[in-house]
Amino acid sequence: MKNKKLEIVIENIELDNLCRILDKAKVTGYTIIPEVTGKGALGKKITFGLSDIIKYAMIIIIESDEKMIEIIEKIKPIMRTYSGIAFISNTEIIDFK
Amino acid sequence: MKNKKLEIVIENIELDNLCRILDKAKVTGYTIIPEVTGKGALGKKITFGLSDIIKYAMIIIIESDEKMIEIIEKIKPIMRTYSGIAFISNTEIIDFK
Amino acid sequence: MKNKKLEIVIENIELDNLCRILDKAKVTGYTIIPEVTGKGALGKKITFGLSDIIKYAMIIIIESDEKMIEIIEKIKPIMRTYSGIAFISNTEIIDFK
Amino acid sequence: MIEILNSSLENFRTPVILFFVLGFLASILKSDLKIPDSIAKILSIYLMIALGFKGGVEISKNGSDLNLFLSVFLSLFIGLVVPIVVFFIIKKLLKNDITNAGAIAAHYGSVSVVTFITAITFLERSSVHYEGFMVGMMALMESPAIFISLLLVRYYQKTTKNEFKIKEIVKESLFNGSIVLLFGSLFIGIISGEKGMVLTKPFFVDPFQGVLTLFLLEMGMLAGRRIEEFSKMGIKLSAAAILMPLLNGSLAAFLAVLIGFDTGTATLFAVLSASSSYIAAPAAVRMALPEANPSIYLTMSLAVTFPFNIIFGIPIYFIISEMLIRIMR
Amino acid sequence: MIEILNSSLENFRTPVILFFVLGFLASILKSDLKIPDSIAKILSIYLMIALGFKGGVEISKNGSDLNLFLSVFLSLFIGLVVPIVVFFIIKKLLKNDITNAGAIAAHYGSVSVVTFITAITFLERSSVHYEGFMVGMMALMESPAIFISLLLVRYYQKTTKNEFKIKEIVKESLFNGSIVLLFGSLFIGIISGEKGMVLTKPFFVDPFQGVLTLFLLEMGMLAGRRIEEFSKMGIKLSAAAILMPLLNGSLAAFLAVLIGFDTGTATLFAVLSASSSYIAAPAAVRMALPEANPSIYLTMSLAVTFPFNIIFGIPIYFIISEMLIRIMR
Amino acid sequence: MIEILNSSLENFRTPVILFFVLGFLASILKSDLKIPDSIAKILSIYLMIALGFKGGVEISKNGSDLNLFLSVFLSLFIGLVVPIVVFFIIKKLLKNDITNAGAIAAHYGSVSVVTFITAITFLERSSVHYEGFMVGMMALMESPAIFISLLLVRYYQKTTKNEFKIKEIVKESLFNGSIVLLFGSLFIGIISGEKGMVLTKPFFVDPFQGVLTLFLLEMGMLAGRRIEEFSKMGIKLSAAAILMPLLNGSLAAFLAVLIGFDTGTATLFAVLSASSSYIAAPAAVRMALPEANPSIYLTMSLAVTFPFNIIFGIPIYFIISEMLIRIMR
Ligand SMILES: Nc1ncnc2c1ncn2[C@@H]1O[C@H](COP(=O)(O)O)[C@@H](O)[C@H]1O
Ligand SMILES: Nc1ncnc2c1ncn2[C@@H]1O[C@H](COP(=O)(O)O)[C@@H](O)[C@H]1O
Ligand SMILES: Nc1ncnc2c1ncn2[C@@H]1O[C@H](COP(=O)(O)O)[C@@H](O)[C@H]1O
Ligand code: NA
Ligand code: NA
Ligand code: NA
Repeated sequence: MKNKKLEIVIENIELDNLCRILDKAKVTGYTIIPEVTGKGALGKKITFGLSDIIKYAMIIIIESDEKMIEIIEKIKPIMRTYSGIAFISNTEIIDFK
Repeated sequence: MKNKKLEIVIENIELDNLCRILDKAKVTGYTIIPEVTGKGALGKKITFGLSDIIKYAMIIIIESDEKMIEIIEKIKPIMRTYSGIAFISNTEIIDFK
Repeated sequence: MKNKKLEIVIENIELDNLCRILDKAKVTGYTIIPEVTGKGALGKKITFGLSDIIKYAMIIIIESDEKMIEIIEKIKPIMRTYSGIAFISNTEIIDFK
Repeated sequence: MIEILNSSLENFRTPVILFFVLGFLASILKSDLKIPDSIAKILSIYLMIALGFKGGVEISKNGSDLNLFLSVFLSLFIGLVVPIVVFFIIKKLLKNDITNAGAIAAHYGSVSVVTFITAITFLERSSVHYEGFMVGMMALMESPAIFISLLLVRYYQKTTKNEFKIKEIVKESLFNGSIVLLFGSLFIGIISGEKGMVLTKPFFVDPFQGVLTLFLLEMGMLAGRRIEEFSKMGIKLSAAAILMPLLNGSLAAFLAVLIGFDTGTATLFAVLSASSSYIAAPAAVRMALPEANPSIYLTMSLAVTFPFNIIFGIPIYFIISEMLIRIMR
Repeated sequence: MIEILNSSLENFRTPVILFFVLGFLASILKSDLKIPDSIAKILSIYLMIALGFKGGVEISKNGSDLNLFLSVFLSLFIGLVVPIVVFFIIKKLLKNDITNAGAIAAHYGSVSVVTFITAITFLERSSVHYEGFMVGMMALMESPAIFISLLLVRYYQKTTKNEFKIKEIVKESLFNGSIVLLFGSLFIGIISGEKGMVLTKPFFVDPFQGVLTLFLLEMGMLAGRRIEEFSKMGIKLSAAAILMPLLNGSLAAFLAVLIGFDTGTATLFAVLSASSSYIAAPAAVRMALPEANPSIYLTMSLAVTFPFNIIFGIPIYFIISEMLIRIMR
Repeated sequence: MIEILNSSLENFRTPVILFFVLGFLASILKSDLKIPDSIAKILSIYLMIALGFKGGVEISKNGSDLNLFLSVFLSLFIGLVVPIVVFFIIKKLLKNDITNAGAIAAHYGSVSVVTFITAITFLERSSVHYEGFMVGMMALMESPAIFISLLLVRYYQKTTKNEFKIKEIVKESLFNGSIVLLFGSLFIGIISGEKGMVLTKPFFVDPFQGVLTLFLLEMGMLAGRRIEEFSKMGIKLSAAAILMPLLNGSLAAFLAVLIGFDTGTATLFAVLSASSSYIAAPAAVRMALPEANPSIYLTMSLAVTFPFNIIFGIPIYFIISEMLIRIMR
């Protein structure tokens, strides 16, 4: 288990912003689950079909331990301001070569 | 890794029920991936667009170890009766303060 | 944590193929998140609504350690040829009996 | 007589039936053709609104009369008898277990909106008159059979483990989407009448046939996708999925003619009685009877009874009604 | 006068209003009825294209005149005054904090496309004339109030932490979907004129009323789903969500009549001024003022003001405009 | 001659083209305007059904004749020659590698349904006659070029690693959604004839132009979104994406006129030959030639050739056909 997996649930309106930060940090990749819903401190998310508000996405990032520390530092401002959660666990990328 | 991540795949028709149980158990939050499909003991899931039957959702819950034991106990009846699977792993919520 | 969780991000056009391989390998089950997007070595995925191309799916497989080694071996050719990533972590299936 | 047969044979050449067959074939040939779920859902919402609204406007023009009350009575009677008949056929004759018998009874006791709509267009194409309030009867017949079936299971199973679900099932059955849409549009049609119709006709009336055509393409694909499940069902249940509709349809046609309804209305009662639900009933049954096997009830209803009714059943019920009227009057 | 009241009362019997109510009830009764998100989105895209295109063709026929320039001026004036008025009502009178006041001001200063469309169909049903270029005015009024509101918050908060967002907000406001669609279709309507209209009329004009009906069913459900959030809002803000539109609408009607517009056009100015945004504004506000409470501004706009305007507001603004014209001319 | 030019220039003022441009601009301006995937899919399904059905009804009225057989022959000939020509242009002249040459050949050899539809509406607007069976020719030309291209790659690459895919590719190509829909609707149109048309005209015929308009808005956005990929493509391939259609189109027009077809039919052959696939071909190519670069073939086909054909190509092929007929007859 030599990689880290960071999973972020974030408001849709800030998704582009988050991706831009990840791109700038030159992460090797990320996967986006575009529509998730749920409940948290802000209460149950009553979706509102017509706009991107109250909608969430989930982003999954696999990186090395060191890179992950850098990423977490860089997404701090956005994660502090908007609604969401992030959690990290151990994983390992499979090498198919 | 001081938190637990519980992932549940459950029939859509019982999703509301499950959420109600989680709400009553006062979990701090959960994230729902509203449309997943797959295969299991009941065979491949041939989706049927017009109703919620044979549709599944995935719920992700991050909680402390103790709380998780309580949650698992409470969702037992529903998980036993309907089709689905649940699995748990170690994770850690990131504190952006 | 006596099970393994394998998560695969794969091109939609090869999803059926992958499932066929998993079925042949007689896995106990898998869960598919049908629409994910993201970024990787091939760059950002600009979705193209009209065809299944440049679309990705995520598959989650929970299995025992031994079975997982077999699975990884069998999906090698497909994972090597097409775009995608796979990563593995520890988990445990909850027994609700 | 010959013209009746002719107009029945015409049925095979209408785009509605042909697109259903196309969808079925596409599915069997494993074509990647796929109508998105969200589209299938909105098409069915559209069909229900259009149907209910038109029925309501019709009622607003004609008012209610004795026939309306007779048909409410007949509808409830059919909704009570059909699930009981089906339950015992499946349980006693075919020796299936109680939960599966109950599940199947719920499906065949309830109704299929699209089968009804296809019957309506069949009648209109042949210029056969029917009562405008029949849409209301369909809405009325959706839920009762589901309750009856669950009660039958409860009674024979003598267990109480699913007791707590009753409240949810009742709510689900009374306020489920199609009931709300059908009754709602019906009332709106009654209230807004001809004036409301003028405004919305180019959307809810004119393209109706075309939308139905598109929807049946999807229904054909759904039916075709279930074909693989056939083996799990067996030959007996497959036969039952054709014979029970014929039985239920004939019974209803007989009662309707007995009471005095015309050919068109009797045909519609037969169609409602013969048709089997594949939206409301599966959801309720999966909730209330999780032990029943979805592969069986969904495949019977969707892959056998629905195609049979759409293609052969409707003309047959029409011919039966016509013959009964000639004999009994 | 009586015929005005009559045609206003007629409003309650139109399918458009009745389906809104049906959606609202379905939502409150917790029916599982649900219109897929993708459908809600395409319906709103359709409505904007159809509206803009028709407006453009109208302009291509009539050309532009003094009235057009006067109304551009009036639109911008309303877009400037309304958010300021609302901001101080919420902040001073109702003692809410600055960010919430700014958030609400942005919503009530901007406009609701569907309220406008419903007003148009109200006028057309009553054969009341209005200026064809009003669609352009609506597009013009969408964004300015959002900027003004953010500036007000900035000024009173005296903090600079969200400074970096300004660029994004401007881009979001200028090139947001509804602006692009409304202005785009307007220009296309002007360029392609009657000839273009002939080609697309069976799609963009004839079914328009029906599509609006279906869309309002969805809007009813959206409004109904927010009802639970009422408690978080309080009685004062609920009252404000009805009284502010009446104030803003009357003000705009007065100014429009003063400048010399006819009843229909004055009604539309009133409706634009009274209506509150629930698509463009929430997205911009959530981005720029994350501390403001979405439960408050979305519920006020969607669950109170929108239904009020659709059902009661439009006839009221029409009566007010008519009366103002009788008094002031 | 002048009226031909005029009617060609008219093309730029039609809603269909203008909405395409609007979509393109919206995408470049990074507007958040987005048509949901499920809608894009159903619009394209609708267009194919409507097109095929109408073609079928047309054939049912006229029957088949020598022209039909000649055109089947011509279609297959074009489907064979075009991919070979394109393959060698890309490989020899532009020095690209074999897989990319094969991938591009598959795209340009196959056809674009929407380009064809736009050409049809161009001809109908100008009241130019064309053969009703041309829809069938389009369906016929979708797949062969894809096979030819894969065979070319196989032959030149002299490796066998993708051998096992052939079966899948054949299945994918023969039963892919658009083939099933086009041929299926064509047959249904032939079978149900005028009678079937009467029922579904308000849905499949009247709103057709409007639906096409909405679809081209989406196509514009799709094309615009690929603009960033331009740099990966290079100036040579961009030029090829315009010159190859001109070459292929002229060739087909010449052959069609030679055989004796009229201007409209020759124009449609030219359009089919010039147009490049962006649905069927990309999927098959991605499966069979994963080493080929999707950024190149998708961008050429969708962001260069498609807009070029829609806006300039169709009038050009029409003028070329008209001139060839004047010269050669
Ligand atoms: N404990 C948790 N477990 C899983 N997901 C969570 C948890 N807390 C928050 N979330 C997700 O994050 C979103 C925003 O949370 P909040 O900002 O706390 O309202 C929620 O809607 C959930 O989707
Ligand atoms: N071993 C597994 N790994 C991942 N997902 C599973 C597994 N087993 C079951 N599932 C998921 O749970 C659903 C229901 O499973 P079942 O009730 O066994 O048919 C399946 O359709 C899968 O989505
Ligand atoms: N480091 C990573 N973390 C998460 N997802 C990844 C990562 N790398 C690749 N992916 C996913 O795999 C897809 C294909 O990757 P690639 O073939 O490298 O372009 C991407 O679009 C992502 O969805
Ligand atoms: Na029935
Ligand atoms: Na306003
Ligand atoms: Na071509």
